[in-house]
Amino acid sequence: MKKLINSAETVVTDALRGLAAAHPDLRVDPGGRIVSRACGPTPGKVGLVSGGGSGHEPLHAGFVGYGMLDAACPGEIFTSLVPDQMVTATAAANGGVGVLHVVKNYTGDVLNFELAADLCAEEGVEIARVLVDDDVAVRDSPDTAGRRGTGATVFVEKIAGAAAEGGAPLAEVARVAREVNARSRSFGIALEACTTPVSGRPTFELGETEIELGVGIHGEPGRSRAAMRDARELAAVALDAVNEDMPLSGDVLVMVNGLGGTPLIELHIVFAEIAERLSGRGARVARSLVGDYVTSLDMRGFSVTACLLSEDLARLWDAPVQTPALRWGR
Amino acid sequence: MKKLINSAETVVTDALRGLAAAHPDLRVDPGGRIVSRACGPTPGKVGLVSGGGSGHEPLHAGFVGYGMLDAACPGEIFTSLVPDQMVTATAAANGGVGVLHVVKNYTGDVLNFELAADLCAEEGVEIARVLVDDDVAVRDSPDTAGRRGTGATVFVEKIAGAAAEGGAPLAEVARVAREVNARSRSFGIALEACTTPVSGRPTFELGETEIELGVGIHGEPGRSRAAMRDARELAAVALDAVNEDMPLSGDVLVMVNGLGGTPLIELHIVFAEIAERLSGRGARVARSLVGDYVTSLDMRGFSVTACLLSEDLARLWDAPVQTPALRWGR
Amino acid sequence: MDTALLTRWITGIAETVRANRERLTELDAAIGDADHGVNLDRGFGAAVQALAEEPPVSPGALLRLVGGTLIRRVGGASGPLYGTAFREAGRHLGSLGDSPEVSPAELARALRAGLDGVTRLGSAAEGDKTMVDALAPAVRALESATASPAAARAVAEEREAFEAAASAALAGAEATIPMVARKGRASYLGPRSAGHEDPGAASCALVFAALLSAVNDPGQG
Amino acid sequence: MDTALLTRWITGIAETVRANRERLTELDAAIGDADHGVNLDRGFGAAVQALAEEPPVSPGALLRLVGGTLIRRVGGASGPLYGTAFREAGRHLGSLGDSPEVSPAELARALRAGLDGVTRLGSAAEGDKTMVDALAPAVRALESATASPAAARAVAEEREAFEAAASAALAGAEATIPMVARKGRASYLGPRSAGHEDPGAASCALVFAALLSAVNDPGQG
Ligand SMILES: Nc1ncnc2c1ncn2[C@@H]1O[C@H](COP(=O)(O)OP(=O)(O)O)[C@@H](O)[C@H]1O
Ligand SMILES: Nc1ncnc2c1ncn2[C@@H]1O[C@H](COP(=O)(O)OP(=O)(O)O)[C@@H](O)[C@H]1O
Ligand SMILES: [Mg+2]
Ligand SMILES: [Mg+2]
Ligand SMILES: [Mg+2]
Ligand SMILES: [Mg+2]
Repeated sequence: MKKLINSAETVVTDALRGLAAAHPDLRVDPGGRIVSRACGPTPGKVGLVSGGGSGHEPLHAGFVGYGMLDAACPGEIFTSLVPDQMVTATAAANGGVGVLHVVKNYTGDVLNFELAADLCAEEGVEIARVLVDDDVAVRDSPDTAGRRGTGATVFVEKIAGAAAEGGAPLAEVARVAREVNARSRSFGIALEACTTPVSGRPTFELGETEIELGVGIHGEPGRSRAAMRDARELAAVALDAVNEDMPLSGDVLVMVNGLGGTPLIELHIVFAEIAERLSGRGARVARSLVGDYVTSLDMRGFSVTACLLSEDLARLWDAPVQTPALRWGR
Repeated sequence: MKKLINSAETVVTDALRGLAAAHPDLRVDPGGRIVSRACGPTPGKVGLVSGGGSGHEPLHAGFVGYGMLDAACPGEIFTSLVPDQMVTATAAANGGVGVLHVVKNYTGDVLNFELAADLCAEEGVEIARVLVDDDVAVRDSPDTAGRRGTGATVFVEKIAGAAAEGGAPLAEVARVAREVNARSRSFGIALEACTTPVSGRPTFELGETEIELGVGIHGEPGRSRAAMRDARELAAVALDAVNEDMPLSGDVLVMVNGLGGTPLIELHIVFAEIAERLSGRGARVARSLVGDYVTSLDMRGFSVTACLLSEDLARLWDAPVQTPALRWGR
Repeated sequence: MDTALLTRWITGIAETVRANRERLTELDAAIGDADHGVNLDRGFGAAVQALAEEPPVSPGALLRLVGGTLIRRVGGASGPLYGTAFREAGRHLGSLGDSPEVSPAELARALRAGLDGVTRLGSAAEGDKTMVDALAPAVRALESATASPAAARAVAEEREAFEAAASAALAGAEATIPMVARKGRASYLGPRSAGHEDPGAASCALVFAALLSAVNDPGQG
Repeated sequence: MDTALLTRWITGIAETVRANRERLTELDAAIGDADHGVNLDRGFGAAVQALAEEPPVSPGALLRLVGGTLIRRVGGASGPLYGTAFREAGRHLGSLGDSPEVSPAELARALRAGLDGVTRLGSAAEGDKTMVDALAPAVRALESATASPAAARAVAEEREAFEAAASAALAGAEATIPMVARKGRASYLGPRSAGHEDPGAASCALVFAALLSAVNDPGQG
C-alpha cells in the first residue's frame, strides 16, 4: 500500500507540521501533539478540548478555532492520546471558567481522559466531560463497551462550541453537548478497509463484491459482511439502521461523511438518496454536511449521522465558526 | 471496483441531485447539467462561468457562489460539456455587463466553449475567455495540445471572482484571470490510477512500488513512471518541476491538492515538506490550500499548484467567498 | 443515394460503435481518458433517435441533423469534430439546393467539406495521430474513385469507390499506431503515445465501413 | 528479588514484545484496531529507557516508574491498564516501606494489587476476553505457590512458582479464544469476536514468561 508518508513512525508529527504550516491561526506543537488556537484561551469562556487517535482527519485538530474547539490532542494513529497531552491541552483551553472534555466512547479514550481529568482536577481546573456514543452498529448493553463515538462528535463540538462562544457556563455547555449526543445516531459502511502505516496491510479483507456493514472508524470490522449494492440501497441500509434506533422526524441535521478514500461525487450521490428517503419519512434535511469529516485513514465508504434538531440547536449550528474544516458566518 | 453509485449512466445526474439537496443556495438543474447561484445573476456584475467534464469535484460546481463563479456546467465524467450547457449557464450568469468563460486547456473543452461562445455572441452576450494552462507536465509546444488546465483553475476562479464581485469590468476581470494563470504552475503525481464508472477498471496499472509522474486529472498517463519514494522526495519532485518552469520566490500561494482517494493526513504531510522546501528557496507560503479541490475520481495522489502572488492578487484572494468548497470572510 | 441509404449509414455507425464501444474506450484509455467509445455511443445513439423522430427530407438536412446532434450530445473533442464533419457536409449539400438524391461524387465533395471543417476547427494535419489520419485518405479515395463522370453511374464501380474509401480509412487508422501524437489528449504523452492506434482514427474507420455496408445493403425498402 | 532482577524482567518484556510485535498486532487486527503490538512496543521500550536513565533504588519504585511510563507513553486501552497494574503493584510495595529486596510472596501480593487496579479501572471480569483472563490466573498461581512461608526460601520451589504463573497466564490467554468479548474494542464484534485470541491476554502471557526467564537467568551481575 503506497502512502504519502516519510515513515510509519513520523506520520502524526509530520502531518502536524503540515497543519501548522497551513494554518497560522493555530498553535501547533508537533512533538507534544497539541493543537490550540493561536490566540490562546479566551478569558471567561468555557474551554472545549477533544482528542483521540489520529487517522480521523480533519477530526479533531481541524475543528480547533473560533466557535468550536479551543484545543485538540491527536494520539498515535488509531491510538487514543495519553493523559499528559490532555493536561497540557486543557491548560491551553482554560479561560478560567472550566473546561469541557469531549470524549468519544472507546475504552482507551475513556480511561486516558479519566486519568487526565484527575490530574487536571488536582491542578484546580473545573472539568466536565461529555461522552459521545452515537454509532448504532454497536448495541448499547453491558455486554459491550457501549456505542462508539463517531460522526456525532462533529455536531457536539460545533454546537457546544457555539454555546461556549456565546458565554454559556460550563454546566450549560455540557448539557447542550449531551443533548446533541442524545439526539444523534450514526452508521457506517465500508467498501474497502483502511491500511495503517505501521501494518501496511488492510485491517480486514473484503472481496470484490463484499462490503462491511456497521464498520468502526479504526478499521475495526463491523456488524456483518454483506453483498455490494447500489448507492440507493446502501443509503437505505445506513439510514434505516439509524432510524431503527432513533426514529427520525421533523428537522434533521444530516452528515454524509466520507471515510477517507471516497470521492466527493460519490458522497453527493449517497446524500441525494438519504435526503429523498428522509423526506419520504416526513422528516426533512434542515442542515447538512457532505464530505470528509471523521475519516478512517484511506478507508473507502461512508457514514451517515443524523441529529434531531431543536430551534436552539439549529441556531447554535448556524452560529459563526472559523476552523480549518468548518467555516461559515465569519 | 466498488463505487457508491446507482449506475454508470446516472452518476452525474445523481450527484447533482445530492448537490442540490445539500446546498439550497445553489440552483441546480440535474437534467440540464447547470449549477448557478440561487439568487440568479447579479445585475451590473461581470458573470463568471466555468465547466468541463465531471469527476473533478468540488471543481467546478463546488465553486459557485458569492465571490467566485456565477454558474458552472458539468459534463459527463471526464468528458467536456456540450455547447448548449454553456449557453444556458452563460444566460444564468449574465448580469448585463459581459460574461467570462473560464476554460481549462483541453481540446474538447476549448472546441465546445468555442462553439458555445459563438452562440452566446449571436445572442448578443459579450464574452471573454481565459484559458487555464498550468500543468508543467506537458510541454507548451506546437507538438502538443498545450499545457493542461488543472489546479490553477481554482485560483483563477477565486481571484477573478473577487475582481468581478468588486465591480471590475469584463476586460479587467479577464486580465486578472489571465494574470493569475500566467503566474501559476502545477504538477501532479499519482500513486494509483482512477477508475471510471463506465470502464470499471483503472485507466492505467501501477505496480506495488510504481508511481506516475506528471499525471493528468482525467486518468491520462503522465510524463513517466517512477519508483515510489517518501513524501519528502515526492514533494521535491513536484515542487522542482514547478520551479523549473517558473522560478519560485517571494510570496507564494500554494495548494497541495488531493486527487480524490488520498486522505487529508497524507496531504498535510506533503504540505509540510513543500513549505519547508519553499522557504529553503527564499520563497514563502503566503497563502495555502490543503485538501481535495481538483480531483480525478478516486485517484490516489496529489498535485502541487503554486501562484506568485502580488499584493493585489493577495487582496483578491483574501476577499470574502461563500461557496460549498471555499468559504471565508463571510 | 437518398435519405434511406444515409439513415442506414448512420444506424450502421451507431450499431458498429456500440459493438466496438469497449475497444474504442480501451484505445482511449491507453493514450487518452478512456471515454471515446462511450462518447460516440451516446452521440450516434442520439443521432439515430433524432432521425427517427423527424425524418429529414434530404441527405443534406440529414447530415446537418446528425452533425448538430453530435455537437449537442457528445462533448469531448470528438463531439465538435465529428459534429462539424457531418454538419459541414450537410451544409455543402444545402448550398447545392438539398436535392433528395445525391451522387457518390456529390457525397465525396460533401465529405471533403466535412474534412475541411474538421481541420479548420481542430487544426490537425495528417500525421498528427488524429481522426484526420483516417478521414483524409478516405475522402481522397472516394473522390478519385468517383472522379470520372461515368463512374457515378455503374453500380459495381460505385461499390468499389466505397470499398476504396473504407479500406483507405482502415489503413489510415492503422498507420496512426507508430505515430507520435501532436494534437488532442494523446499529445500529452509525447513519445509515449507511439505504439497505440488513435481511437478517433479507429472510429473513423468504422464510419466508412458502415457507409460501405449501407451501400451494399439494399435496405428493407 | 531485587531491582536487578526486575530490571531484567522489564527488559525481557520489551524484548519479547518487540519480537512478538507483529503477532500481537495481527491478533488486534482480527478483533480490534491492529495497534496492540505497536502500543506495547512503544511503551516497554520507553520503560526500559526510563529505567536506564534513573535506575530506581527499590522494586517498588521501579514498578511505579514502569507504570507511570506506560500510562504516559502507550495510550489506548492497554496503556492505562498495564500502567495501572505496574503502578499499583509498586504502590503496594511502597506502602510496605519500599525495601530493596522483596520475596516472591510479596511480589505476588503486589501483583494482586495491580490486578485489583486493572479491574477497578477497566471493570472487566474474568471471561470478558481481556488481559484479565491471563493476569488473574497468573496472580492466583503465584499466590498459592508462594503461600507457604517455607516456599519463599527454596530456590527450586521459587522457580516452580513462576513457572506456574507463566503457564497459568498462557493457559488463560489461550482460553480467551472461544470467548465472546464483553469489554474493549473486541466487544463491538459481539459473537464475531469468538475464535480469536485476545491480544491483551496474549501480551500478558508474554509478561509472565519474561518474569520466569528473569528469575531463571542469573543475570550479568
Ligand atoms: N485537434 C484535433 N483534431 C482532430 N481530431 C482530434 C483533435 N483532438 C482530438 N482529436 C480526436 O479526438 C479523439 C478523442 O476523442 P474523445 O476521447 O471522444 O474526446 P476527449 O479526448 O475529449 O476525451 C482522438 O482520438 C483524436 O482522434
Ligand atoms: N475494560 C478492559 N479491561 C481490561 N482489559 C481491557 C479492557 N478493554 C480492553 N482491554 C485490553 O486491551 C487490549 C487492547 O489494547 P490496545 O489494542 O493496545 O488498545 P486499544 O483497544 O485502545 O487499541 C485488549 O486486547 C484487552 O485485553
Ligand atoms: Mg488503538
Ligand atoms: Mg474525455
Ligand atoms: Mg477521450
Ligand atoms: Mg488496539
